[in-house]
Amino acid sequence: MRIPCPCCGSRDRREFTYYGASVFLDRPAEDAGLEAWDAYLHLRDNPAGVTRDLWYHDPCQSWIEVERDTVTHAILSTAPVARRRA
Amino acid sequence: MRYSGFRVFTQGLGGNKGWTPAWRRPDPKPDYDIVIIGGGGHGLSTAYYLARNHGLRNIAVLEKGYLGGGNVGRNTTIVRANYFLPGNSEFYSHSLKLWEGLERELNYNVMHSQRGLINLFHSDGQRDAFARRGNAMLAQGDDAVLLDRDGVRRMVPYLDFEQTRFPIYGGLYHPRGGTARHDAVAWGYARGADRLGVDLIQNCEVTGIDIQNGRVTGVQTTRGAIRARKVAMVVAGRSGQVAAMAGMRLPVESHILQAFVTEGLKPVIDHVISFGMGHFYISQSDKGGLVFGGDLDFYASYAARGNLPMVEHVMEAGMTLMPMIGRARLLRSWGGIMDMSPDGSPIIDTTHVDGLYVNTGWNYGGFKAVPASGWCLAHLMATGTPHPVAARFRLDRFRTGRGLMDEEGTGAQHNLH
Amino acid sequence: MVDLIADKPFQGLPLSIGRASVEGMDPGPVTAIQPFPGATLPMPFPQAGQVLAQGGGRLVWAGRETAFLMGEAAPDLAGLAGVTDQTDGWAWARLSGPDMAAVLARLCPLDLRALPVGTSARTMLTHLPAIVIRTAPETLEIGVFRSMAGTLEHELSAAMRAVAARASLR
Amino acid sequence: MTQTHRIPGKGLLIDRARPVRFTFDGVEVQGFHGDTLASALLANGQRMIARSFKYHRPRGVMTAGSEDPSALVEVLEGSQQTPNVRATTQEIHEGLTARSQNRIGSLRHDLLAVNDWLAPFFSAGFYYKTFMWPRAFWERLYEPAIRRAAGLGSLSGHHDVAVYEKAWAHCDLLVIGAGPAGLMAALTAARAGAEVILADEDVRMGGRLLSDQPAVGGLSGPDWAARTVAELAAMPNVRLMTRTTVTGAYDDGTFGALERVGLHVPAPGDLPRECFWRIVARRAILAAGALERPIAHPDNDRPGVMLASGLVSHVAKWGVNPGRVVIFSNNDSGLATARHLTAQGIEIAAYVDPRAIPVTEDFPVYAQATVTGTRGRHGLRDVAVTHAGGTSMIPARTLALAGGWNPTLHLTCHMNGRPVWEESLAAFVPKPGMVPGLSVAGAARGRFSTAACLADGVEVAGEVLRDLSLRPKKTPVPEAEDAPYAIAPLWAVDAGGRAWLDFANDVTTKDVRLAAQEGYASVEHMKRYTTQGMAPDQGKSSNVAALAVLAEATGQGIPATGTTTYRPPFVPVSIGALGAGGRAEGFAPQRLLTSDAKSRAMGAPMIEAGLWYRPSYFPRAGENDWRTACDREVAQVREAVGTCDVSTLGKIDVQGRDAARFLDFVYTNTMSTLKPGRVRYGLMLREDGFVMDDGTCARLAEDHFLVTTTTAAAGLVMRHMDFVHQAFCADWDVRLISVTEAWAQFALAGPKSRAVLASLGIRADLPFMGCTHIDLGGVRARLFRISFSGEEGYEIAVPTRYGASLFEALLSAVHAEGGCAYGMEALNVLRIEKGFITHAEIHGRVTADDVGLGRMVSAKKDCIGKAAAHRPGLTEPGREQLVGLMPVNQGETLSAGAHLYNERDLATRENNQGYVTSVAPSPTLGCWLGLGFVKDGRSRMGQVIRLDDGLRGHKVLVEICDPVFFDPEGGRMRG
Repeated sequence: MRIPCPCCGSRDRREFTYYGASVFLDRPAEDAGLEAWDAYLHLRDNPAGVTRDLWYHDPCQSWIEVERDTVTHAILSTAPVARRRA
Repeated sequence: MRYSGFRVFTQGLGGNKGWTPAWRRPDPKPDYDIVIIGGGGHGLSTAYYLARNHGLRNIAVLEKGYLGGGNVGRNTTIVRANYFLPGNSEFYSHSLKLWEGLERELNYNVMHSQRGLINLFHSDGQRDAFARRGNAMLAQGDDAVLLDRDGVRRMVPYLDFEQTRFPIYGGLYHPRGGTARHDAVAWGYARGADRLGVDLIQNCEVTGIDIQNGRVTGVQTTRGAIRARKVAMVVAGRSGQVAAMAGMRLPVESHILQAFVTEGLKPVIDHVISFGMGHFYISQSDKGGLVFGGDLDFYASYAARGNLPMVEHVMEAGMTLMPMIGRARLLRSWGGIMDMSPDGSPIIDTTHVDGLYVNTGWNYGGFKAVPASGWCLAHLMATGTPHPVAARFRLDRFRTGRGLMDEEGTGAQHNLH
Repeated sequence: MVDLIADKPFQGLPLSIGRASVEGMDPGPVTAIQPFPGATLPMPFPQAGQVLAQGGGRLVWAGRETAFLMGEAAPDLAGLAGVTDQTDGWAWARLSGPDMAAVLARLCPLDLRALPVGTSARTMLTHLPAIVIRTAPETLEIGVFRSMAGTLEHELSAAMRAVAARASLR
Repeated sequence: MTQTHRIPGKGLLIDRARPVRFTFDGVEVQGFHGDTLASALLANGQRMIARSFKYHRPRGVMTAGSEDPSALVEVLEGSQQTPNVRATTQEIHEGLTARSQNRIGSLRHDLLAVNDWLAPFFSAGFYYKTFMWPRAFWERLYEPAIRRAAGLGSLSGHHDVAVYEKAWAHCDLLVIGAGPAGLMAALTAARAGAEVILADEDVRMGGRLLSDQPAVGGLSGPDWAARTVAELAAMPNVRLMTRTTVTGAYDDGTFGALERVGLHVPAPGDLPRECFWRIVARRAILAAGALERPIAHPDNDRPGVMLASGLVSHVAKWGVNPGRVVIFSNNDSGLATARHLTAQGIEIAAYVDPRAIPVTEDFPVYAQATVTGTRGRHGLRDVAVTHAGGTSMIPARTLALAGGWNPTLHLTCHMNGRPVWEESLAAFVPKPGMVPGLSVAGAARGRFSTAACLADGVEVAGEVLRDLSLRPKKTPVPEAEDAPYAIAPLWAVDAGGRAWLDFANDVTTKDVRLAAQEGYASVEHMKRYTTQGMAPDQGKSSNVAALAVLAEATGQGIPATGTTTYRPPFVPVSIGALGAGGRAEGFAPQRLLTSDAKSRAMGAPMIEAGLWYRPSYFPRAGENDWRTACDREVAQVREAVGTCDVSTLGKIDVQGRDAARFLDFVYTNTMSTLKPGRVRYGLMLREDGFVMDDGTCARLAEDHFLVTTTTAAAGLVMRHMDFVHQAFCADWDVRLISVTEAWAQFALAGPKSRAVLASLGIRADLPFMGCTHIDLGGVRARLFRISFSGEEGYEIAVPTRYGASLFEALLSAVHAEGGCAYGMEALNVLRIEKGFITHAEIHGRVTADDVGLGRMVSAKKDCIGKAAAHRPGLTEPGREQLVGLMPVNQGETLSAGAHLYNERDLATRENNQGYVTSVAPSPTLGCWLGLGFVKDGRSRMGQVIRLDDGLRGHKVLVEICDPVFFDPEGGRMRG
């Protein structure tokens, strides 16, 4: 598997660390309640198909949101997570 | 037909013409008391124990492909009861006891081999953690022995005791741990359930779950609608999709775990050995292949196949621990799809829909759990109350934080368990 | 009063095997520069993979929003960028020779075609986090965490020996 | 042996001027340079090479490639012993020793041949039906007996210390297979300027052109191949890889390939045995040809029974004389083989074909006939041919089976793709797009004539070049034979007796039918029940026939029956090659402290921690165990001063106007109120509310912090902080960078630490938890006043290059004050005496409150993990809390990992009250001390509880106490 790092270009999967679904980017408010935090921390759509998840390119230290297919392993797009706040 | 050595002998004399099918191939009936979605190890054992322990007969197991086509046939065949947290501890202990009588229970030789399992440790800190585990195993009534370096060397002298990267300090030995022939477990339960009247329906994919007024009423399948009073989702690898049919999101992410087997070799590894630093575990099958595995590929996936980084990592770990296997050749690798839960422990529970049950989140632990998982889900479905040894396998434990069973201590990141 | 003496990260270099050589190198002071959002630096900042001349030294792209100023004293960029001395964080070696690419191919998943002369990349050398700078078609500067210098020596020499041994097959 | 079975003048690959001696089962054999073990043994008349897996039947050579199901041998001796080597691919060399395997006794007189007589009772899956009684007999009797009988070759049990290698290659186009299609594809692409890798399993490129030797472009097959290879070799954009088998197709154009580098070299030295390549290709063309399949007929497994293609290769490449040959074929390629061999002067005793074909050939033709049996105990003697006129026994030395061809499409299935059934070829062919970026050309997609393969190579390469945005140059297709391929499917001849499908695993047509009869009727069930296709050849010669027999038995038809899934690797790959570099120290980087050499010189045993090596203790003369040294080191620290290298702690530099705000977000406590020049202890949670790590945070300047992490969690915390920054506050003025490696840092602890500082010329007027820049003989350094020992303590950080020098200086200075260097053991004692936690306590399942640090979670702000930490299950009574444990009887030892029970309770899970995480013998307090977790522990101070370590047979009564055993007011460290 190869992932296009927005910084470094196409790199072998072994340079990356996986984190989980990109819902991690949508952090609830401190007082959002048990249900919201449960959904954020634990519950997953876990699609057999296109998903978005988070990867870290260890060499350049970029966190990346990757759009990909969990059935075919096709990578559809990648973007730095920092762009959401920049 | 009952199996025995005598029957093998007489059938052999008669050209093996008289063997009858191990299970029937029934068409689905329109109505069952209980429908189990998923004809893997857990689904088949659930059906078996519903019939065997609770006298229920009007049961169907619906399998989208062939019986035992999922993880029960894609694992490294290890059977053990060496968990240390309450919940897991009693459950896997119960499961191991069921394993110990399984051949005679099912009249099917699943080749359960209690050859002993050694978990190696490589530092004082790891020894302390394994000591805690071993004491938990003893407190549960199971067996555990703490070996020092020489004790390990006496049992498995071929390890590389000279390597200094992660030197072997000792091991936690679990004599009753071992292996079993994985396919045979599915087939044995299938045959056993079939003999008790359960309908095993292959090539029958569930496409919808019928719910009326908060109560399950049946399922839609590729072979027509089937009514049922109770439905259980026992579909590791597809749990998210099936649960979605009932409007549920599960605390589960699906991941690939690869496993490997070498060409056949004369006996050389007599135990199950686990190398914690390298996430490598190995045993030798009765046919002679070295069967081994490592970590997840670590990304969410439904493709039952892996990639090279983990393949290489596992082989490098093997060469670190036991370089005598360098000239064994990897024959085949395959991947199973794991339901990874946020604490690495399973879920056997009711759901928000009356009559709908869920069995998921087995992480790495599914194969050894097959007997007890079926036993406990059958108990829950038949009696309405959780079986005592699975009482902690609650779906809501993540929301409340009560009774988490995080054996790895890595927290709510699905792939780290 | 204490009189501190500097030591070198590599013990076994230089090393020359077959058609590849590796030597330890001193790139001079190395300063990590990480501009703050929206800051305008009094110097150009390299894009990913770029190596720019900067004064008497080089400004080498070294990761996300990070450049290493090498061979030139640290500038005062107060309020504009995070500035950190990395001179001692890394051990630098220079790998060169006609078999440079063959040796690198034993260690590193990087496609050298994506690393033309005058560019840098962050990558892995076996299990070592690394920064590589291609300074000539057959020359590569390799930086690894200083504590791992011994492992780099070990990995490089093993790869160089295996590559050189293939000469016997020709 | 004397090479009695060699055809004069023949043998493309052998050099008759270079004889090579080797041994087989202890007997010296002579072959020629270029021979394989198989060809050399056949040339010496040795047909029997192996015993089969289950029935221990005599077996010989069937093919000339890696797919051979039968000819597996053990080679070399001692730690070099290698089992299950294909005699068909192992090139001979001086000093090579080979042995037959899977036998008890000699190859000819194998005691386990009795299994063959017991075959009726060893039907498919028989073992599932018996060996169940009595229970204890499985591990003691049945299983050991089965294991001894099963398996093939043996590992030596010695460490494999040979050289293996892994490498990467990158290209525009990978062409897999250098037969006519692959050569033309590579040529077309290379001429267009693509960077091409052409990989081929064999020693010489050319594929079937070398064996069948058809005329190509006016040259002989081998000559045309040689000329084409020469042209490719001269091009700078082409890399030719022989002896290289592409083993697997993985995601995004990554392929695994195994190169046999030094297996044919007598003394390889530094030369790797094998190299495992990861080839990354923008596009790939599979041109791996096709594999011939046998026909199942009674006793079709004797030595001397070969595949027709294997026979032709042995004749052409190695000049093996097969003697009288019977060919049994159901297709035109078998007939062509008969003609070809006749033209080579080989005697065809009979050509047998079930089809109604004309009988006008230069050899006896039996049309509408089948082979129904063979004779010859250790090698083929006669072939029974049943035809319209009855059954004839035809004496023959070789029986060549030609059951048709299966395209070598395995790689196309490695991503779970399923091939499609092509009726006209009676074979599966790949569907386009089964592996993204992988095209298939030539026989691998069912183009079986030489002309079709050549043309297909050009055509497919042209398509690929367009994808690569390259313009194909005109590459004319050379002239070659274009014979049609007609086949009448014939999978099995039913004539009583056992007919082998899977020669490697001894699976016969009866086994497959029995599986169907017993309900194991899906192809996957059949495979798993009979073990067909699970042997070293992965069913290459048997899969299609087996499923055809299954389809017949179930009445389902072949397309509906489908195939099993082909999994990587295409050929088995040694663990040594895939795990190259992993042996000994290579598994993970070694991180060495600047004090490493000195510590080792002082005799310190080193222990691994987060890839670092740290000294365990520093033994002095007469100190024979860790305990003596440790007690002394602790005492010296408490009474005088000690120094310890703490550089392994992670250090992260945090800068920017928003640095404090950022740290408030990642730490539970507040860092923004810290004053410059001061240090604060900090706690980080995971987002799920449990403790992630702890450490110190020093404010070096208003906008500049330095945080430390534990050794083990350094990488994790850096990644976590990067995530928090990039995901939630990328727009803040904050920058993070690891400086772990940039600084060597040493702790100085003890009442005389200030005196040591003074002797180094450092003014120690720093308050407790203060930090400052200092000048150390012209070197810019940092001084922190922090303590992990409970003593007055400092940490001095210098640029790493000065670490070794500073350690020496510190050693001299502490020795002068009656102090010492201390290691991890003493460090552990000191911190336990003070109740400081490490990852033994913060093991991932504890909250801040559990470890007594609940007050460190600020109520005034949000932070990572705060919300989830408020879940009811994390805050309710009944949780296990950190406590100290002291033995009631002072002299007794404690053990970590022990469990805790109320004094009179049995040691059962239900009664468990907690467990012990860390213990240490405290010379300061004169007894063992423990840290552990006890249910509601903080409310149970003073209670006596039983420490129960059943694992080590150890029980001690302990008192629950405050975890801070020593100087609880902290007067010593505040000075």
